[in-house]
Amino acid sequence: MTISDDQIKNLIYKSCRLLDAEEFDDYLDLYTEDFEYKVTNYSPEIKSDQEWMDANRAELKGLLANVPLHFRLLGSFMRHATVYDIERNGADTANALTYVTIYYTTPEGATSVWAVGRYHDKIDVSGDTPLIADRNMKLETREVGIGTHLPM
Amino acid sequence: MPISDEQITRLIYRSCLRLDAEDFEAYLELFAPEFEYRISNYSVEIRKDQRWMDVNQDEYKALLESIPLHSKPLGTFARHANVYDIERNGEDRAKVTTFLTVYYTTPDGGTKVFAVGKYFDEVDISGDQPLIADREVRLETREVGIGSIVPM
Amino acid sequence: MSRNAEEHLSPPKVADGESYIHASVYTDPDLFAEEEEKVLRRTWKFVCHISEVEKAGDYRTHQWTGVPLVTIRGNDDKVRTFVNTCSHRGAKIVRDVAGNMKHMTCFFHMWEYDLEGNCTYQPREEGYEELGPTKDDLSLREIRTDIFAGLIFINFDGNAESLRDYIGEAGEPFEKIFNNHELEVFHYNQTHVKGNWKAWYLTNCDLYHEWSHLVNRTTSVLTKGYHDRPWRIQPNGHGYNAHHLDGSPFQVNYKKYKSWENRDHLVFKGLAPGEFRVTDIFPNLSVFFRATCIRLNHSTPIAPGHCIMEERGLAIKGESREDRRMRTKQFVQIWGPFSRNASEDCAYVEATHACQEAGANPYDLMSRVEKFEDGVHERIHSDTYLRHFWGEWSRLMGRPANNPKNFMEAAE
Amino acid sequence: MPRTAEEFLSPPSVPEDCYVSSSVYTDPDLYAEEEEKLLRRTWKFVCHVSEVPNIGDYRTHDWTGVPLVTVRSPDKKVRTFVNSCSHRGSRVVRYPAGNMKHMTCFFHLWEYDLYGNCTYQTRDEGYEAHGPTKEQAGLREVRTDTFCGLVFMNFDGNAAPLREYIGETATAFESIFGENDFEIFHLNRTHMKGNWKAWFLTNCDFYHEWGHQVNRSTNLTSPDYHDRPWRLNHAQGHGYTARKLDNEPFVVQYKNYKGWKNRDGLVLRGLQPGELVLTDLFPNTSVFMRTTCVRINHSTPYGPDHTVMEERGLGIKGESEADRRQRAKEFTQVWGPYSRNGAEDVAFVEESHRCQEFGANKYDVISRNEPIGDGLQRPQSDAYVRLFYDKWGDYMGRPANNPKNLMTAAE
Repeated sequence: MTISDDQIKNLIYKSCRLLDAEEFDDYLDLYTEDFEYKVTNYSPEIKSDQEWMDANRAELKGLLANVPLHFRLLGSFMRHATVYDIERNGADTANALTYVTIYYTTPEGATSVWAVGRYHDKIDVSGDTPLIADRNMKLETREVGIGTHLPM
Repeated sequence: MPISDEQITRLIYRSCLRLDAEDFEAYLELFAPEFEYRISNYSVEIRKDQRWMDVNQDEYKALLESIPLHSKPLGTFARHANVYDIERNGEDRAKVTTFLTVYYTTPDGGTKVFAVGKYFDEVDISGDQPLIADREVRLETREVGIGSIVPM
Repeated sequence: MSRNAEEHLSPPKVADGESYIHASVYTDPDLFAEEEEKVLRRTWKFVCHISEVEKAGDYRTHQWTGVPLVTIRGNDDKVRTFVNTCSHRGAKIVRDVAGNMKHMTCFFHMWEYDLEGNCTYQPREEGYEELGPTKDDLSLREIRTDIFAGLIFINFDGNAESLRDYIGEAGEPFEKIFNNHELEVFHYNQTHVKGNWKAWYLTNCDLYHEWSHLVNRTTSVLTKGYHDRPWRIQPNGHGYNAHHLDGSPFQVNYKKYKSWENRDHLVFKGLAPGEFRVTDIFPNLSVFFRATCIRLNHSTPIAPGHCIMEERGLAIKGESREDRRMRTKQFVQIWGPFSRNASEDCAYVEATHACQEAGANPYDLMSRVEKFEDGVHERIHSDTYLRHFWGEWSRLMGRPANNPKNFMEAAE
Repeated sequence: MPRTAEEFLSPPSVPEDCYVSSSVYTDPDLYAEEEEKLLRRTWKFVCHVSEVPNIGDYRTHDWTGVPLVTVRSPDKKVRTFVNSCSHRGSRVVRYPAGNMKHMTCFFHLWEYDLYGNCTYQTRDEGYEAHGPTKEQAGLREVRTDTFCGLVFMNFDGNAAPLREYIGETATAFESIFGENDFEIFHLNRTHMKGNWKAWFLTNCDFYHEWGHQVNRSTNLTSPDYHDRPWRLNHAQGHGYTARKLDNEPFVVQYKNYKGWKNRDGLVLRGLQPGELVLTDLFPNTSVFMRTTCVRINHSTPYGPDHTVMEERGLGIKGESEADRRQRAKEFTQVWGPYSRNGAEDVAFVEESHRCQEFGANKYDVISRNEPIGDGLQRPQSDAYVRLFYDKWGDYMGRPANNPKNLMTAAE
């Protein structure tokens, strides 16, 4: 039974929901074993692309495990995603493009737009449930407040 | 093979992707011949509807091609859309309602909401590819910064 | 026993006047205006790295004390800086952040300037024949520009000493290493910080705050020999710390932080594996080495309680994709908006500002002293550099940092 | 040779009326003085009559920080009141526009009729002891007058009447407004970071047409563009450009801009195809006519560096839907937030302010001089800009090139 577009969409929306809720273990289960996760953007200041986060499974797992130990940006994130496009290449993988708006809410409850960007995902559809094999969060926004320990 | 809702939804999202990328040629390919494009809103001040852009196919094509001749608008737009409703009337046409948030990011990377509104599209589904036959960009926001020579 | 209002408002019980400052240095608008005149427009200010304006016509726009500026490489390969305003009606001429241009055209009335600041074209020039002015007296205002070890600086004061003299010995820990390689910028981000530019800079210089960073606690502070490094205080308000007293390097134990590895591979020529150095150039630039990574960090004041921090990462030009990726991964572990430390640093500055802004905290303590046996050098968790910074600030301002507006004696 | 600091900071080598100190755009004290001596002494444009056609139709607006409401009273006369309840001072009418039988303050439900009389005080027995009575609690009325369907107001009760204030400059648009029954179809407001004079003078500085791709292609390619003299009203500080010296209209070649056509149809009565008539009324209102549509543009300052510009488009009352649509299309080609010129004009003002704000640029050079014969100047001269600052100087009692004696006396 091949994996449908809807299953892929649900996977991507679930990744947002779990990260919002900071359920990091379940979040990591959505990825393939040797996935790669990146946060990138283009800087007109230095006229080149750049990476602001670049982690494999071990690194992301370690990073997420340490988050509670840090003095953290207070408040919470909500990720509003819309899957714009899904393209299949072969039977095993699909590419998904998703628009994401990340809202940041202060402890006092004030919400503002934190960043807008696009998930460029490579989805592994060879098994019976889809998994994220590669995620590149391409940020449009580069002024991201005081920053955060969390991935986007 | 009749055109699916998914294909219509992809068409709407593709129009956002290509306008964001300012790939005007590819963007115009999504429109049916003799299409019309309007940006409108209701002015509380003069208590009537008004149009801030109203163009047919030739006018819109010329307008888009002239954009690079103007002094370079600084910053970029990201159009985050969600298709809310698709209503078929007959074999040839479908009415599509899409919720739209347009974010503006300055060259320094700061992002703000530029405008919110809705696309009211009439999509031609008579061929093998769906095409936009009429688009009304209904703006809720009327304070749109310094304005924009790039349409919504 | 908690303190009552009276105690809270009177100066801290510390040995000498140099061990504390009055928080108005961070919040007072008059002092901020005076600072622009007496400090910011009298000292050398870092602009960018030469790799950012590599070819003729490459430019970078920026601003200092509110004045829009553009730094650009001329056709004669010389790097110049101009006030970025048209001599006609004053519009900003170069409006983009960075790029390349053959000449500068003002988009308002299409006046043109060449890369040396001369006005070269005005539409319908005959309109100025009768009342003037002519093109020759309409050129752009040039700001003194100089380069040290690939770092471009400017100085509003035409009569100030040369850049090399200004930096002096403080160039020792980084000049040779920068000249060992051809470097280029691979990382850039800026952060708007709700705090004073000095508060941001002094967080970079205050190594005592390493206790609060999880990364620094695990990989540095608790390791042997961490405290055996002396502060090297230099003239003009600079300072650095690098080698231990016995000349050996301080090497960070990165693998102590979960899932990280030590930095033994891709180390810059002149540094030991894992070596850490930091140089602080008055008034606002810090140059960091973490073995495989170089960080240039400086703050631009916007208002007393608002500054923009800029973060640059330098790497070796032409290195392989794999090397560049490894170097980038290690840089963004600690620096950059999604790193382990950056948001913590911003949080400290904003948290202190929140109290100073309303006058809730009138003083800032810097009375830590940790001397070596030689009785001369001080260990890196002493506040000797902070006192040195405020000494230089007071000298330029002509005001004591612990009582800049005589709040104590004369009633304001 | 680039200029040194010293040269950069000293005044440009031009006559004193040919440059302006940037402090006129940024200095808060000068701005406060402007409110008193200029903005509250001159006639200020409010709206077009078609915005308050019926009895009870109203528009709220602000001027020098004072909230105002303009309404058509039962006697059909258009009046303006300070929009502040005589009781505790709350704004009475809180919506931008609408229709009302009377004005009710939402705070304690006091009521006023459309002549400004206080007609109802809740539990008015409470005011028997100390007053005030309803008769003493009317709204403050502000002098209002209409000319060619343009509603103006003036805080100064003793100022000359509106017709006299506009004076000979009326010839630029009076007949055209008389021959066409205009009705508003477009309005947008733009908040900009810049001074209200910088915005108004961008409207009056035709030399900046070089900065517009539209004007470069449709205007500046025609050599006779420069044959229209400025018609200056030295008494009141207004000015306009219309017909050329030979009394022929200057015809804009709209078709030179890709995708546009020349404006030969729907020509307003009194204008020729392609004709352009541009009128600037001191201190802040421009009435521009581009053959088929009329643009009224004025600005309201909220401080030295915050200005709200209002853009209005007029068409013909009762015209067919198709005609109105074509006229609106042509209007939004040049004016409005998504037009070809709109964003550029605001950018010119904001980028100039960016350099004047902190003193990076001290002077504004307005020395362009292009005589056309018998004392008149061509459109791309700075003649009107110099007249504006001459008038500004009269009201303020200060020279615009050195308003605070920055050069002579030490501050």
